[in-house]
Amino acid sequence: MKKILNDPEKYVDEMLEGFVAAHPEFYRMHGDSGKVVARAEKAKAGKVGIVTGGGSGHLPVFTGYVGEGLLDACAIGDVFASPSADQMADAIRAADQGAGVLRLYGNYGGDIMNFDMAGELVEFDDIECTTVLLTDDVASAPPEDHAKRRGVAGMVYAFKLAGAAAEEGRDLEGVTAVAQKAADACRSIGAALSSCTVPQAGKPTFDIADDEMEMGMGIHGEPGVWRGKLRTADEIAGEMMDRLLAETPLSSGDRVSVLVNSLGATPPEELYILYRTVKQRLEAAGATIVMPLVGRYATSMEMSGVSFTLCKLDDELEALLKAPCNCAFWRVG
Amino acid sequence: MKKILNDPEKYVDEMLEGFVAAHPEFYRMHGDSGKVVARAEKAKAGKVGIVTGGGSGHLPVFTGYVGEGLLDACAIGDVFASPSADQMADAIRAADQGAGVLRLYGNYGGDIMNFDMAGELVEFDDIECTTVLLTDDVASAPPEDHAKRRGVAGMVYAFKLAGAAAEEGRDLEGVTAVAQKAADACRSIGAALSSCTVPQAGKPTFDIADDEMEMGMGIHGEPGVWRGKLRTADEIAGEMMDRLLAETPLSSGDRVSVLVNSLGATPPEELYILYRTVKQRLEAAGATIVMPLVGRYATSMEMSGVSFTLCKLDDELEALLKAPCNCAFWRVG
Amino acid sequence: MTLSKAALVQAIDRVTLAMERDFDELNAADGTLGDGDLGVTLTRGMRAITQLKDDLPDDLGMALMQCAQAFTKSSGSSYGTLMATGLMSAAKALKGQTEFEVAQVSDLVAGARDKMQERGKAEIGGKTVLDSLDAVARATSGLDDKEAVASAAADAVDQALEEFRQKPATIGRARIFAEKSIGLDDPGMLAMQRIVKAAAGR
Amino acid sequence: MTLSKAALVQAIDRVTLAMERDFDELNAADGTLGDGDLGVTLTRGMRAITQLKDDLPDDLGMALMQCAQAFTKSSGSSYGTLMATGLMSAAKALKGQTEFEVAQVSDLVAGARDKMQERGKAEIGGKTVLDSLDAVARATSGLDDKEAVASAAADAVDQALEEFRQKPATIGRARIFAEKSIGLDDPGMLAMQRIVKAAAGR
Ligand SMILES: Nc1ncnc2c1ncn2[C@@H]1O[C@H](COP(=O)(O)OP(=O)(O)O)[C@@H](O)[C@H]1O
Ligand SMILES: Nc1ncnc2c1ncn2[C@@H]1O[C@H](COP(=O)(O)OP(=O)(O)O)[C@@H](O)[C@H]1O
Ligand SMILES: [Mg+2]
Ligand SMILES: [Mg+2]
Ligand SMILES: [Mg+2]
Ligand SMILES: [Mg+2]
Repeated sequence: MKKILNDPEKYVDEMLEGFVAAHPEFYRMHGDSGKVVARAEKAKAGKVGIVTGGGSGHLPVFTGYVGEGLLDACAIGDVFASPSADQMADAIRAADQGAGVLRLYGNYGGDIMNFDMAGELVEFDDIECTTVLLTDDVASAPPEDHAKRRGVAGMVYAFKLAGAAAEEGRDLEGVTAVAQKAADACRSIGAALSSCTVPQAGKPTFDIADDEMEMGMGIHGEPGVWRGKLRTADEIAGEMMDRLLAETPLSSGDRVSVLVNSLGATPPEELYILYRTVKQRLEAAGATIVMPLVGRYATSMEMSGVSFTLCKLDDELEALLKAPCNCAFWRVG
Repeated sequence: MKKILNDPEKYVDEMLEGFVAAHPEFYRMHGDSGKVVARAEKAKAGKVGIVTGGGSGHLPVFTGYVGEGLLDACAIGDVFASPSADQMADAIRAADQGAGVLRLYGNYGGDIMNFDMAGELVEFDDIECTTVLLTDDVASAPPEDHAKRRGVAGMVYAFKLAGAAAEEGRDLEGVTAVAQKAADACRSIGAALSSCTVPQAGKPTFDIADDEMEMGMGIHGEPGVWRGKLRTADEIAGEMMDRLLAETPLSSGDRVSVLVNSLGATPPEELYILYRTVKQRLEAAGATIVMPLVGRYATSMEMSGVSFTLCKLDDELEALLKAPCNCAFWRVG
Repeated sequence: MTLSKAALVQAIDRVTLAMERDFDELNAADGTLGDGDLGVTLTRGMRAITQLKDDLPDDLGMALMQCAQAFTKSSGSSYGTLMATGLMSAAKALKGQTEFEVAQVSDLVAGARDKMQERGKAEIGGKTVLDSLDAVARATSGLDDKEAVASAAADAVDQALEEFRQKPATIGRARIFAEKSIGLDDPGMLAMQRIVKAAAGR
Repeated sequence: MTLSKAALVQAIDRVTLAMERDFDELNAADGTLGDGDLGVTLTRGMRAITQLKDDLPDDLGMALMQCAQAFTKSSGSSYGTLMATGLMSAAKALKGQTEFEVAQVSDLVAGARDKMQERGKAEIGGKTVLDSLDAVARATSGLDDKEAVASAAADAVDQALEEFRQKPATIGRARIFAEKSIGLDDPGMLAMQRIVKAAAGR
């Protein structure tokens, strides 16, 4: 196992300890579960709160995106495991400024059950909650079943856009509507070249030969749509763009942002090689690229591979995308 | 080879094409060699220029750090190979604002020979040049031979500190003195768990067993001081801190910045686990940690491993460290 | 025929051992179409319960409630949450009792199945842990003898696996690979087979 | 005895082939204590020269200068830069000539060695490519016959490798591992052995 750690059982606790120690200007632990991260400085009273939650092992997702113009708090579980309902309830309480809280997270069974339970718990605190689920992974179900799809890197856009709407002072209904609009605007697809290892499992989640790749793989190593010989960067980017553009038809004058994301080990050098094709395909469709993001935004620890996310913009979303935000991993404005 | 690319011969050209396309607000290609990156907007006239150069495969080093409060231009070679003297001369010309140019780079034979030749070439353009070499890797020669040491992640601090001094309007002599002071203030050590692959070589530079690590390894896979079984995070961080503190004795009241850097594949989760020990050791020595940096600042593509850099600060360096800077990978202020 | 806390503690020990033994197998089964953490979930959960077991109250309801909370705290995966939900349902049914009738087993399992269905919003027949519990509830209905209940439950989880193997997954991560899941055991059903058999001493 | 551009072009072909053949070996030799790119440097450099070879001018000085520039453009590694420096030195010496005397070989090699020493600031005797060139310059001194020069040069690079193998590296990346480098061939000397022998048709 090519990992630097102490006790696999303490992986997440020690990670979070270092995380808040390294960035005290951005993050603090909330409550005593040790699994809830909140903004170092509470947002202004009356702002709608936004929480997310999910398993560890995806940095900067989830905890990294707690910050101004983004999230208010986050409950974080073990690697690839949902936090508990109690922890999620704590995160909701940390995020609440009296104007209600949006739960914004990926479509995973454990997270849904626990966030639902958490919602029942905070009903006693009179905190009004809404929910928006990310279902952006086009490889995980056909378009007619899009509600079954997994949530992947599209949540980066959802956090940003809903976060900006909340920071602007919109009410819970308004922020929830923006989050849903953002979730609807995003489509993603991933391709993996190697597995990551869940510390407690101690061995790679899946085996894949040295000259193989898998198209459509999920962010936890869930299988994709095909496995085969490793193709060239242009071929990989071409197929990924084909699959995305099939669901997000673009025409002249459309505006779109795109996230070319490393799943972890894949270096930025390779992302830039891929970005050439992404840009060429979007421009060939007549679209204007707004604020392209190239880097590591949503990862699976040391997995090698990439994902692309298209986020189609209108005036409202474009303005929200360009609005200021600030956390240890991303700053705009 | 777990890499996403097209033709290995075109790796760097395609990478740079995507790089400037993704970040046009920060970077532009200068001249026609296709290997010189300069700031999108020239710095103000009369500012001392700072150039660097070296092999590709270390993003954000080198090209990534071209930007306000950092570098003016950079000549970039093939993976792990120096750019040519002509390209370096071009970078020097791009950086020149009439106040002279500092060449600030790592202590590697190819880079030295070529930057020396480049200096001879730009003498014809009446550009005054100075040189500061980074020699921060403590594992690469004993202290008495420190001039023989390799330059590694310490250059991130040198770019930042010299860049801030230049932006402030200091003259060539002053900027060069700051760069030298920064270089003298930095000590680094790395540890690798796996090799990277130079695209044109097509196979890993070195073999290392799945349960092994190498302490003191260089940023191109040059051997280190020992190879043995993979240790725990606390043990690894402890030994790395021992080696750095042996050369940078700290006492109560000292201020120090520290960079906990991934060599590429190692995820931030593991860096945070390591940072706990780093912080504890520095605080135990009585030092105050200023602006710790945890992330991927100087890499070897998909190598897994980490490096630590200590940069001891005085008032001048602390102020320069905190001064604003802005590029696609790092923003302060 | 009645059982008390001692029987619960013994069952905890047997299930804990079984989960340690099946750690890799359950991770692998979950890894085929999911995220490979089912063994992790179950060993963590059972270890957390084991830590409590010497201090469990005699009130079986309160004892099971503590077990449920241990599961919740130790893991937030789907299975961990469902297990906690099922344990909590049994806990409510047994609140205030220090003994329970073997004849209650069928109702307790059926109650757990229903609460878990409410929580996870899956259908019976969808090839999930619910189907294993449903089979156990039906097979043990009307039985009052400890050994008879144990045998019926053990057979039921085996048969449920057989019966559903050729069906497609409809829920959880594997739903996305409905085609590929045909011929594969549902990892949650596999885990429930091991749990029930260990609890039944089979 | 004189040689002209045709001989140069033939030598280019032979060296290019040898570098393709030794690609992995030179990368591996450099990878032991360095960054593993020496094979890459040399195949790239020779491929760049090969692309020019049909259009090289008859003026041997100008032809070698174009070869030097091709090397510079194709690679900035230490070895590439030193090769370019050495070729440039020979180019200057032969400027304006379309033929050259075999008897000049020793001086041309010695001239290259000196310019490369100036550029790289290494000492003769430091276990680098300079020592291979030094051995060739000395061994070919006073010889006027093509075959005699070729044999003497080929023997000299072999002997230089033998002579320096047990010495420690003093320069380049390997200097840091002076101890470990004892018993290993310097990759640059190994490369020069292959280059000289290929050029000499050995
Ligand atoms: N909504 C649900 N309702 C019933 N059973 C479920 C549900 N979701 C998952 N399961 C069961 O849990 C098993 C997977 O558990 P687990 O590995 O913990 O899921 P995950 O890692 O995706 O959170 C499945 O095999 C299935 O039996
Ligand atoms: N300063 C120097 N002077 C003479 N020879 C040198 C010098 N530096 C390196 N060499 C030679 O070059 C070889 C290494 O070349 P190369 O792999 O291109 O270096 P790098 O990759 O470190 O730039 C060494 O084996 C040595 O023979
Ligand atoms: Mg899970
Ligand atoms: Mg090199
Ligand atoms: Mg699972
Ligand atoms: Mg080399």
